[in-house]
Amino acid sequence: MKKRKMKMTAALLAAAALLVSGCGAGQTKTDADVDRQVEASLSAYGQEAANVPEDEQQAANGQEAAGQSEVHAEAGGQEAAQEDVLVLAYPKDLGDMNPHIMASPMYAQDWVYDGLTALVNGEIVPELAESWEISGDGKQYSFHLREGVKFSDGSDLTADLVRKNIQDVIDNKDGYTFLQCLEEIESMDVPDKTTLVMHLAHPCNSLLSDLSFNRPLVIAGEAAFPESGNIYQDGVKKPIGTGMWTVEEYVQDQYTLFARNPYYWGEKPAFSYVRVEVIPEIETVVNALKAGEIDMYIDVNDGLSADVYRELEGLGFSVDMAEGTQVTSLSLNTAGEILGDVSVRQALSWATDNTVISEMVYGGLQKPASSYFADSISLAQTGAGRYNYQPEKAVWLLEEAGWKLEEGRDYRTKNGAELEVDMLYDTVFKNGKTIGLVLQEQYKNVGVKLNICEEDSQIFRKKWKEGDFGMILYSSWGGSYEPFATLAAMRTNGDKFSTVQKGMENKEELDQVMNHALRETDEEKLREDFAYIMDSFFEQAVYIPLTVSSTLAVYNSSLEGLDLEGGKDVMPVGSVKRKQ
Amino acid sequence: MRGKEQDLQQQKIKEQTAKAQAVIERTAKAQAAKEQTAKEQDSEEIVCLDKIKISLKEREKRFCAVHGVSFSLFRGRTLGIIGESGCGKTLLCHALLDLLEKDKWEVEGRVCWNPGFSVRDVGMIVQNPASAFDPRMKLSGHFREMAGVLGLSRRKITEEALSLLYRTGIRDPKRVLDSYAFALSGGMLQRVMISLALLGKPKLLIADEPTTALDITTQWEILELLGELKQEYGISILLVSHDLKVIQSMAEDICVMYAGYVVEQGPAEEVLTAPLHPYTRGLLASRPSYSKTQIQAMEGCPPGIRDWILGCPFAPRCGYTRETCHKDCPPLCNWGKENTGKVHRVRCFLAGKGERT
Amino acid sequence: MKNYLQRKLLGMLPLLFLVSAAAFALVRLMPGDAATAYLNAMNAPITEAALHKVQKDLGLDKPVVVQYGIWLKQALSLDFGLSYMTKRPVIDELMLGFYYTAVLTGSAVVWIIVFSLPLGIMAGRRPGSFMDQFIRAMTFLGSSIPSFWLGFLLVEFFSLRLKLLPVQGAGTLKNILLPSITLACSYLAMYTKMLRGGIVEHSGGTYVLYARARGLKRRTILWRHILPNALNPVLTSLGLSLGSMLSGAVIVENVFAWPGMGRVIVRAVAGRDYPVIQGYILVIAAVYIVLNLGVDILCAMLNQRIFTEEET
Amino acid sequence: MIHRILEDKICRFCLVFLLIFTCAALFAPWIAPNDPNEIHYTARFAKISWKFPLGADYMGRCILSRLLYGARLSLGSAAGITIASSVSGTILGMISGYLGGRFDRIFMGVCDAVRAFPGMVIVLVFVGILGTGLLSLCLGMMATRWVWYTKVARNLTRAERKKEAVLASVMAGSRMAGILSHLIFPAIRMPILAIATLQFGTALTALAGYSFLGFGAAPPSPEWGMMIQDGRSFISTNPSMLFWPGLCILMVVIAANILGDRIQEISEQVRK
Repeated sequence: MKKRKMKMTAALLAAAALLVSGCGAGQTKTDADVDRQVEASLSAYGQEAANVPEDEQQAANGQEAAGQSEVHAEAGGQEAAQEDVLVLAYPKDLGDMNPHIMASPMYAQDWVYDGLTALVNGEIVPELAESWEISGDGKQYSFHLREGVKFSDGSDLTADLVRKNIQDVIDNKDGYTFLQCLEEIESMDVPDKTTLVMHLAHPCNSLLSDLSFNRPLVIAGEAAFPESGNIYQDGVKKPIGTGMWTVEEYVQDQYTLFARNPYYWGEKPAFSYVRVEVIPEIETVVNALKAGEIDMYIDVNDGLSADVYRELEGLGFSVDMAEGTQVTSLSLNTAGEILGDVSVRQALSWATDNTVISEMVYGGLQKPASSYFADSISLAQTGAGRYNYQPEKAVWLLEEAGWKLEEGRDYRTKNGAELEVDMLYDTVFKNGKTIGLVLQEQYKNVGVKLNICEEDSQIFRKKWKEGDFGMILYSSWGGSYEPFATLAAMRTNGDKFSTVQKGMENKEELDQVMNHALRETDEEKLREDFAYIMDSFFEQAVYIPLTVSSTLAVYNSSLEGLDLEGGKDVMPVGSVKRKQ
Repeated sequence: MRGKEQDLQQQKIKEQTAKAQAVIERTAKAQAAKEQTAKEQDSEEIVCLDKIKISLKEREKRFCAVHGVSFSLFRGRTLGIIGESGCGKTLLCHALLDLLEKDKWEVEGRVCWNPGFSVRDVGMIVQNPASAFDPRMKLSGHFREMAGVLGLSRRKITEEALSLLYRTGIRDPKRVLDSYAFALSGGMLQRVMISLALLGKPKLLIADEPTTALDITTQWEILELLGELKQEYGISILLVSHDLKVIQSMAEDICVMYAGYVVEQGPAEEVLTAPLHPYTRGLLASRPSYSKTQIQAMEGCPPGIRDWILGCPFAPRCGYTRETCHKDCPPLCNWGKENTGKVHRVRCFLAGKGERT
Repeated sequence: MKNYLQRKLLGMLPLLFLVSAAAFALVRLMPGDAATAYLNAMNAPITEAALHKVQKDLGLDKPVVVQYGIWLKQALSLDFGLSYMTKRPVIDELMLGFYYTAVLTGSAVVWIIVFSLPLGIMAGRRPGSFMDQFIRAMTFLGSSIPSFWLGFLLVEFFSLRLKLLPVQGAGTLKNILLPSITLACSYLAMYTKMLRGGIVEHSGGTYVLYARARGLKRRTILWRHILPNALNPVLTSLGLSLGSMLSGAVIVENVFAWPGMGRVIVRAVAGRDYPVIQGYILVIAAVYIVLNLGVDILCAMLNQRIFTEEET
Repeated sequence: MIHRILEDKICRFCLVFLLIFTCAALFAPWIAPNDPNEIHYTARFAKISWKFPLGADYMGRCILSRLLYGARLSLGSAAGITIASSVSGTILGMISGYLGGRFDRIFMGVCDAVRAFPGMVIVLVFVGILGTGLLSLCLGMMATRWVWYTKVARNLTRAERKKEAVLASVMAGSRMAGILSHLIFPAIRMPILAIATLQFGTALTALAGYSFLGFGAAPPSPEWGMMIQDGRSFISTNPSMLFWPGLCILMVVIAANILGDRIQEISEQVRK
């Protein structure tokens, strides 16, 4: 007996030794690797912030100097100031941070780059442009840039640079058919260092809002431009912007460390570092929150379910919620072979009860939506009626359309073909599945079969572009994209939005009206246009509005100062600080 | 080419005949030696087995494989155990060294070592040497690992090994030590095993079928070797074999086993010249020899371990049975002329009456 | 020895060739042509001109065989082209993940050794004993638990309840523990069983008996004779397992947000990122083949017989 | 040989166990208390009750009913994969082993190549080609699994090939098919059966794993792996959603493993 014990212990000891040695090796390697990553990332995004000419430091006011010294201090090791790092999570990797392409996560582009204007509470406010005049005929805009704005590498913001950036986007405008201003801008000239004048072909209602997007019309520093001067094509050299944060350290697929931009023109953030962990699965994010590995999660992708939100709230996490301007809705493929029939579309509209979705999926956190555009978009608030939940009408319409329910079958058929519709949604839209389940139930009641198709973002966009779907579930752009950019995108040969409307009988006329609306300066006429647009959307049941999205945030109760209202930033962590 | 081969063939044959010749002479010598040793009555006893009874455990059941065998081994003498395979010879050896797994075998009776002797003084040689060595360990390793057991330094061991190997007729001990078991011939390995056994300076050498797996010529060489070693180191040998010739050439005492019973036991010359038990006779009769014109083989085969034996185990194959033979098992009773000190035992009701009927 | 190695190495080449061809073909079977995929990934509008340009750039206008040739030639210099999705060289993408996956697999193997060795021995020493039965039951349990399920339970218990180990991420020793254990668990049973079988089998061998006859202690016999022999098959199949682990770690990586190859490949497949998929298949296959070659050689070194047989 | 399996206590136990699950799957429509996909808005996370014997999930769907119907998908497809790959693999292996020579060598090379492929990716590639869904999963898994049978069958066949009986009938000029089916197959079926049983277990787990990764059956079909994935968010609030499907998989796989293991032992005993 004793003997065996001895043997066992011996064996286990040996084993333990093995393990330690093994993992030890792994461990050291890991570190080495991380270092390598860091170097790589730093060489990629070389941080000039640390070595700025002396005089400029003098010039910078006390606060800035403080930030400066911090950068110096922290450059060595961030571990020293763990307190000073705010840890967030985001499902996707940072990517190449190209300011003129919509590939990198929006929050990051918003943090690092600024546009000329910004949108706060539905109002266009100055950002890099302090003020602007619009000529009477609305064809000439002259912007006056903010004084003394510096990029994170210390270089100055000049009107030339602004023009260079905008020109780069204009040169590649094929990708941005939803930016009407790119069409209209004929020329730009720079009378002086801080003034930029744009000459337009026609008046452009969307110009100011287009400029407020956090991509692609944002201003990158000189250091960002490759030799060719074409960021869009040849990629960004260094992500240098005027934004609140700068990319300090980036390890692909693991995390990004943002450092406070010492030259930021606005109010400095309280934290000097923000660390964004890449965590693809929402469940893991929640666990990480519970385990205190991340301080805060701001849910911009509608990934957090109401149940979990409530659970975390119950566990003593601080939570915050702001009703957004995005509307989650179904776009029915008017060119599809089944949904091409308007009565089927109307039937589906009648059969959809979005209050249930608001309750079941979002636990009341998101209100049912009334139209494709959020209520805050006053222009879109026309008399257009709405479909409320009346399944019997749906049944009647379907019967009329010849979709009969045979004995012993769950779903309607029309000369042999089953009445089934594919619902397509992006895989990051985690609640899409639940919504799908609810809709499946509701449509089953009227004899329509719904297939839930989750697709990766790439494929999702592809299918959307090619019109290869029954209905699409997504949240409208909201913010300053509404209404004009969306209209622009809905036009034929516009962005993927247009494919949905291909089958509308009055599509040509609709296009004309939209184009008109984009240029019409007269308030009254504009409203008429919108009335027409919204009515035809309604009559032909192109969109089924579901809920008005709301941004959720869950964070450690030791933090305070998060302000989701206003929706200027995608992830407004600037004001967040630790409680004293 | 062909011619060469034939030459080789003939040469081989010559060699063999020469060997055989030598062997015959040697056996004669051995005979003489035997008489010589037989003279000295008071050779000391090493170990004595007392009514060893080995039975196979199967849950509650017990199957007796060896029935109360007892014999003694004397210094410098060779005891030959002969019997068909499966008659319990090997078991006996293992019991002697107590190698039997306790949870499989049940051993009754005593193995009593006389003062000054112990299991440590026993070397063992097993049959088919090829499988007796660890395939992934060099032979030198096998020697070296004895260091722990014998309490000698590795260098010492190696030196010993080399000399022993040389002694046992291996001309290039270094190479052998440095090679793996599967690289050597059976004869070689047997020699290696012998020297490995001798390493511990044993007083008793248990040779369990030492020659079975070898071809005929090497067999004789090995036996020769054993004989010499015996002379040289004065060790006694427990030679186990199913081959009468082998026993005959070596043993001074013979113990004939059948189906786990000792059926006849006694000095070699008596047992071989005047066998008492019909089985022994059978064996002798079935042995080939120059004089014989034809060999009579025995019919039938020995009972298996699980077969229930009533009466004399040999009865079914015996030529001269009476009904008693089938009823109860005859005891192992002394026999033989009192003038020689050697007792001659036999397990038969009609011991020696064989010729009469 | 030398010619043995040569034969092994030569035997490897056609294998790799086959694999590469298959990898190329497989991915070509994917629906939708690469050019559009590329443009989609670029998030650029799909126009005829653009398509033609891309096809020229990616050499998609050439006949398939030529494409394969070019691809293979580049692949030999570890150049699998650019990832459609991230625009980074595929090899970088892969190596990034590969390193972490390798660490994970490596530590899993360590666990396997750590557990299966003592367990196997304990079970094999006394076959049929209570210990044996018990270990057997345990290993069966371990090998049958779905890895993700186990992962959840471990996280819930160690990370959230006890707050001992991190939930996600990589880098520190603590991070490795849970994933590697989860990964190892399903392989434990197999190896414990194998080892047990080997020990039982070899304990009955003549040379063990003979060793005991020579008066060697049971323990010495176990460690010096039985174990080395019993470990031989274990080693061989460890090579096989390593390969399957490398690719099988995907689920575990998903559960623990481990930045390994699994994440890369799942993303790539979901986004039809052909170059990455091809590269991945080729890299894994190559690693697998090389690993097994290594194991073969190792075994051969431990077991001289192979060579002698080769020579004769 | 089969009777030896049936005689064995352990085997019998496992078989009965698996049989129960199979029946549950077959008779799901009659056993299940509710429609597996019907949403009860009021019954979200319902506790165990007569209406919901194992409670209800986050959409108020009866977990038991989903498990029962899920058994059809999970067990069915796992069995399908196993049977298909074992049959094809065995036949190929036997032929290759029987013919031997160059063909055998080349074919084995191919097998090694297939084996060298990362099984995971093959499945994912199939998913990429055919779109997500159980079918593409199954095909993808078959595409790599047959190799294991081939190897074993081939080696065993080569061993059998040398036996007198086979040689004799070859001499007698009987057809390959005949020899394979009448002489060789009976001799090698036990090990194959053992592997198949073990593979059934792994197939089940693997399937669950893939649907867990989101490549499996489309919602709302109650595939076990997907049920686990659904339950993932609620592990701490409503563990039962995660627990029950996991338990089902675990039990079936254990039964399969033990059975396969036992069969292996028996076949070894028989060979001795």
